[in-house]
Amino acid sequence: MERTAEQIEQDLLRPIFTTSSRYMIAVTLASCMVLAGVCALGYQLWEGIGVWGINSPVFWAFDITNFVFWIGISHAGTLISAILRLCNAAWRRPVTRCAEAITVFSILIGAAVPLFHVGRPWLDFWMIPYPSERGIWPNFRSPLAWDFFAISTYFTGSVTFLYLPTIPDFAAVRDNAKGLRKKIYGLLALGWQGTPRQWQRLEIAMHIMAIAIVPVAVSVHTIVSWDFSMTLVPMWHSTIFGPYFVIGAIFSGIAALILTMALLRKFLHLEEYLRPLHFNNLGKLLLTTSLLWFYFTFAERLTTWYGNSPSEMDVFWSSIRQNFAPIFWTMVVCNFVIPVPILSVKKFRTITGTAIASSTIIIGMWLERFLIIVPALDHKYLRFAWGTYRPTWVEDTLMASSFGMMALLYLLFSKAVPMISIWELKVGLQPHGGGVITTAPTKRKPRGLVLEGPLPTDVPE
Amino acid sequence: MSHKWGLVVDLDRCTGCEACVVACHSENNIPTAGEDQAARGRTIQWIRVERTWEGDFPNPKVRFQPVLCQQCDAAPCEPVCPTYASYHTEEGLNGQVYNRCIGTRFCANACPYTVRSFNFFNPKWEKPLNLQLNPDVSVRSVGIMEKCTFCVQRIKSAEIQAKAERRELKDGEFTTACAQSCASKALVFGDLNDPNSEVARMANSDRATKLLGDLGTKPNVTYLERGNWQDGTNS
Amino acid sequence: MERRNFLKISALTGVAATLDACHAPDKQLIRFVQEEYLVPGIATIKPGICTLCSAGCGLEVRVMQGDAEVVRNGQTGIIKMGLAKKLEGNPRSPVNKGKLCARGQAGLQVLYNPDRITHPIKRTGARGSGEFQEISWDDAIKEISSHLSTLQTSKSTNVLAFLARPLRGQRRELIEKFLKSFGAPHAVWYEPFDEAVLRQANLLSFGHAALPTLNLGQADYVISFGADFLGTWNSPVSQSIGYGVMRQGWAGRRAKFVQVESRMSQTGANADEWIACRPGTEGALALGIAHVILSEKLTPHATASRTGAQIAGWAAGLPEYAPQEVEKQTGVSATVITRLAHEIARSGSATAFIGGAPLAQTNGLFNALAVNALESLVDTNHETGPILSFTPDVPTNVAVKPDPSQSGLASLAALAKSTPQMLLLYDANPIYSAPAATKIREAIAKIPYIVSFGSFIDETSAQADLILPDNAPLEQWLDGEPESGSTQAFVSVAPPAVAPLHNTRPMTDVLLGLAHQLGGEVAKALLWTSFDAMLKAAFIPLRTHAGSINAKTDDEFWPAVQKDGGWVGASTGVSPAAQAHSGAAPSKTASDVKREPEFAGSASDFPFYFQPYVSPSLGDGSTANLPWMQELPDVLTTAMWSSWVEINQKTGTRLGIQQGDLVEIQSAQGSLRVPAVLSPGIAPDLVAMPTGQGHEDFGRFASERGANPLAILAPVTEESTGSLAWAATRVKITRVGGPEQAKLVLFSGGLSGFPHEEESR
Amino acid sequence: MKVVYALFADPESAQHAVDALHSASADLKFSEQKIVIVSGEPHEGYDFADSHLTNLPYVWAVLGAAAGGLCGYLLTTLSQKSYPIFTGGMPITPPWTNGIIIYELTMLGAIVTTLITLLRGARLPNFKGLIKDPEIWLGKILVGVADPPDAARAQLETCLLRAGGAQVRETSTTH
Repeated sequence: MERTAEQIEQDLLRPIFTTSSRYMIAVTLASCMVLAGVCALGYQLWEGIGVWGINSPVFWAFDITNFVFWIGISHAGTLISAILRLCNAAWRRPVTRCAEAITVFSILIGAAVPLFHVGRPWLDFWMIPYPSERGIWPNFRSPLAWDFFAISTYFTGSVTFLYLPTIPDFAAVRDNAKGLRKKIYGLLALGWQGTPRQWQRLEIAMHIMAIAIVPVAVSVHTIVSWDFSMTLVPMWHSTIFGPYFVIGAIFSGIAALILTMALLRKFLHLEEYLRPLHFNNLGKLLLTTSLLWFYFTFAERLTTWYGNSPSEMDVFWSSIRQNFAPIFWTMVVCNFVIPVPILSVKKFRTITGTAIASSTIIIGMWLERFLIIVPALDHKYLRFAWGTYRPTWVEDTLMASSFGMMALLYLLFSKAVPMISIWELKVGLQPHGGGVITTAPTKRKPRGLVLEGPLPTDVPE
Repeated sequence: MSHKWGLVVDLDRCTGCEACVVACHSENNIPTAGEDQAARGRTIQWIRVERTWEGDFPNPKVRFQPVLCQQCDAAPCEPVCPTYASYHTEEGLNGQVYNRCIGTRFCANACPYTVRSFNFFNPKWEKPLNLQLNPDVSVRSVGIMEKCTFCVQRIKSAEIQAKAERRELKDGEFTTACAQSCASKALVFGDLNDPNSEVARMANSDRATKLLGDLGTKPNVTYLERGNWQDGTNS
Repeated sequence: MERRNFLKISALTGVAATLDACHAPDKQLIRFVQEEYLVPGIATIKPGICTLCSAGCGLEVRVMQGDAEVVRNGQTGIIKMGLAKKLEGNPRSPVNKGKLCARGQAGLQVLYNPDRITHPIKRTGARGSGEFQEISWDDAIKEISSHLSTLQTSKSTNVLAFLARPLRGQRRELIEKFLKSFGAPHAVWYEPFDEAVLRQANLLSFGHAALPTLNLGQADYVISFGADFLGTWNSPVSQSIGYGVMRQGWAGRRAKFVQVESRMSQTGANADEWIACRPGTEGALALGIAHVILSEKLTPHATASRTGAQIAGWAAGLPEYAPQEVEKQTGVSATVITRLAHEIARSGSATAFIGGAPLAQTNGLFNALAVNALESLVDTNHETGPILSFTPDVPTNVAVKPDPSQSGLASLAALAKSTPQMLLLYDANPIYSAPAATKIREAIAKIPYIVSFGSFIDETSAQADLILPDNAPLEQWLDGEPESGSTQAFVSVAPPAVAPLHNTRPMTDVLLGLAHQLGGEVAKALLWTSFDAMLKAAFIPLRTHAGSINAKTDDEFWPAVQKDGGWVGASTGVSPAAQAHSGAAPSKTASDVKREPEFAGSASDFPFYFQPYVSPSLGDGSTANLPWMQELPDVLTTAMWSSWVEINQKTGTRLGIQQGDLVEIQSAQGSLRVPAVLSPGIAPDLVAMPTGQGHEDFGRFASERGANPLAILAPVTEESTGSLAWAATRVKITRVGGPEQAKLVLFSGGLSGFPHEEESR
Repeated sequence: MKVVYALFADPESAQHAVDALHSASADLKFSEQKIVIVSGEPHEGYDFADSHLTNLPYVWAVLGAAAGGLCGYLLTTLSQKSYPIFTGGMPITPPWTNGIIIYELTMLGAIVTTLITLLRGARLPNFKGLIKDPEIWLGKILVGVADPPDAARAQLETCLLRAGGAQVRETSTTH
């Protein structure tokens, strides 16, 4: 089937110029969730974090779970799109922007959590190294200080990575809009006009960014994992945590990406752009990471079990057989038992199939973060000091509203920015699909959009 | 000669009377959590007496062990603090600077002994209970981590006194609140750098062990294992 | 918190937290407080006397200046005053030698308790309704004195009754003088766990109606029959000091400590060997051991003639107490009995003593006499002197001892029978602490006019028509003569450590004031204007006796005594227990006392022995209103803020009772509901419960919390003394709910299984 | 300034137009600098598009990274040396932990310089004298000459049309 440049233009700019009632409803729902979260947060700030279920010895629970979870999700975009760009996978074109958007927003949410989880949030700025009469200075030996630097770098990188390829599309909107909107987009477009020189520099910049962002992304989640493995806490003090967390992050990231794409496809009518092909390819990636995740989990558990050091075994059993067992096995089902069959059979690797697998994985990965944190904390070395943990409504609300926040940010973004990079898509139309340079161009017309991959044998949904 | 403060806990002398616990509460302005908070595991105790059961009726054995901040030389709690709120002093203490603490609770997680307590709420003293507060010790507000300081205010005043009188501190000139109250002398506090101090001598006892010593935290608190009664050793 | 403290605190924040940073101050990153800015508060140390239990430890009160919000003649305002900040033991006290127990240190919270009665109040509502209104001291005094004078005119005796916690020393003297001169009967001295049985036994065995002083530091072998001597019994601090020495005080010498009891106490938890013995048969076990020693002639001079004379068949070598026989009674195997006998005999200096539950049986006296006999059989090391002795008497009459024949419950019953016109109530709370079966509540309700000197509204003073709040102990002149714990004669005195916080007056001064208003006999008997004058008069004669203070004149002597917080006799004197070994004839002999224990309730309907035990933190309930004590984890169960019943694990599993479940304990007298704590340290046929909780009305920290085991006790007594046999009730237990109905707060709550089971790979 | 231009449907014709303009520039007396090309997408593989290939941004990125790393090193080491505070028995300047900070700042340096080089290289932001024609977003390619001498106007138009452009337009780009 064919799509001309005009249609692309219309299809992808439509959401920006028209607003459906469904959209308004979605925004209201999301805002309500966010509002609930804001209230809970206010209550917590007023009373102190005693309103949470945390206690001694479980000083971290939902808060840090959410932190790790969202930072993990953030690996959806930047990493995936960067890797796909670098290995020039042509099918990436419709996918990259929604991925990168996920990244930016989930970093925002993830980074906000630790800012509010501390006992005295109004002093958070003490983490910043700046000379002050107060003589406050961060301790660079602290993993939290590493987090601070890693996440700020990652955030800067991801925002740049999202913004650069959007500039030409802003320009497109600018030239198609009138009035105030024209002004705003004019500013956002920075006066882009599309001279060959600009295009060149843009593509070079994107190439460098793609190279730079991958190691940053890896380092970020490694450092997040080091918040735990730097301590002597049983089952935390482990060298496997770095790669384990990174894989987990990519795993949950891809899941989040697939789910978002499925929703965008439905609500923004992008059926023509987000094809079963994309879900199929991402599904394969998801399958790979799911297997990798299982491998790491197994390796971690096996080494603990075989080593049989008493303090570690206490944590081991509490999560596998005792009070945390239900959560643990739910996690295994969500992350492995359900997704793997769905994803490994081509027949099931449909849009619906991958979406289902993704949603269970998102749940499973949240549970995984929880299981890494809490059982270890309440089974530290001295049995006398063991504890228990039960969340309060405040924590539940905050957790829920973090998802609401994600939804809201994403909805607003999809209103402001074409969710698929228009110009990159057009490059895809060029005979050589962009990238490969053909000398002696031949004349062809009319030009039609043929999306890459096996020609649509579209599965009815 | 700089001091290195240390504490020896003789488990053979400890009777589990918990006088040390109350002494600590009284000396260091430790708030009472109240029933509900206590039920949620929010009681603050800088020193606690751990009880372990072994065996079963009719031959149960109980072991009491006072556990407080071990004032480790290689303290896992110190480096993880992003704001230097917990750091190591020249006299071998784990300093905890309340007014630098932003309450990440990382130190409490990193501490293998679980001896750090967090102020989940602002502490309350129903009037006139507030009059019992020791003015030499700061009252910790909400969101702050706290722990045993080896009664640093007592150390300080003793040192200042000694300096004023232009003399060295004498062993046993002062002691921590817990040690002072301990009737069976299970707790002995002093300067480990002074080879003649009682604490230094006890720390070299052949019964001496460190709590979780194999973690390599280099605690400045030493435990002396329980002795055994050999029939007729003394007849 | 007062601003001044606050400023000082913020100034010292650094100190409390940090000490100096590294190297040069200008290189200090953290906002440290510089050395020169460090101003530790100026403290003055004042003597005091601990009143939280009857051991009478000496205090050192750390007093620092602070701003207190107080009411002075109707005006609320902030004034600078000396405030007690910390309680330590008084190093000059031969009892506690500078040490102080957990409960003692919580004395501060008596002084600063938010529930204290701050001014005289008069009942307005119905009795017990708790409706009172403020009344001025003058009116209050007027009202009482008018009541008293009307009573004086009525010729009938026992119109006036005085009910108080057992006291020693001048306060007791004052009260008794007042009553005597008024023509009223003796005061009723009541506490639930009185030691009348042991005093009686010691009188018979050793000629001393007193609790023993234990010189444990010298012991090589200690066998304690139910005495929680490290926690709650007799003089815990002095005994703990000795315990430390006996454990590690001597190079290459460490005593063996055997505890005989059926529920493991904090003391028992420290024993080298813990022996569960059927309740009430401790005496038999002691005699079993004695039998072996005697029959095998294990000790050279096996003639404890005097104490032995108390036990039928002693001279004959206790034929009825062959180990096998004793095993049948006590459940302790014969081999163990024989082994113990041999160990004891072999050890250099051994001691045996009894306390707690074994005395609170119907055969308590027999148990006591039996253990005393064993004691004097084994405690015969003449180099070090005996382990068990008695504190020498103070040479003058400054000290006033209780008359052992008076047992709390007996005189309480007497009070209940006689219906006096007026009751004076001082620091005793029988409505809470006496078994409901004594009907004391009803008896007190019948008394037309009740005046309480209590500092708090408790169950009994809630019945009062007029409450004249006493000063807190730290706010008034006190004296005391510890009954035990010192090997030297010792009498303590302490002036007020701090000025009164509230509009209160010491009971002593009020009583003296009343005496003057009444005039006549009473005024003659009590001619002092204030209690400190009375104390001075009582102490001065000590000057001429050899002791800790040698002063030329009385004017030097009296301040010196106050400064030291007491007077310590120079010579330890000949230890009375030593006399016990010299075969002097006993003052009186125990005409055959009951040997077998009897229990209230049939074994079929009530399968479990019920053993209340004194809570180490809350005592008999009189310290339940101190937050520190409520939040102090019970060292064995780690329970806080709650009461519970201890059940053997196996019993628990048999009855389907889990840790924390709500169980109902039923005796013939009544029932109560508490959470269960499963423990390996208790006999399967016994359930035990701490006292102290279950107050209906005792301030915000204690009211409506937990249950009171004393409430369901049967009013059975030890015959010869008539004191309450509080361990002689049988109960049945049933699970009535899960942990969610029960409210059990554990400090170490993380443990799922208890004790924790190992997982197998 | 004003631009005389035509829109071309595909890169090939655009290429022809550009070539034509280059060859014509001499006789028509306008400098080759004045030739304007604007498109709604990059067209790799055509001379008019690839005339700006360069490796400079890579070099700058590396330099930026180095600078960032240096900052990281100074930030950690200097502050630790001048305010020595001991924690956990670690050295005052632990290479292990400082390495992490240094690494992150290195990457930050690279990212920031890349951003800057792009903006400088692509002459952004710049809101003056934009040459715009909405049709370029429909795939057309704009080829023209800025401020051509009026004399050359006619030849210029024919030249553009011959190259395959639609009708010639003229913008005065002052918004």
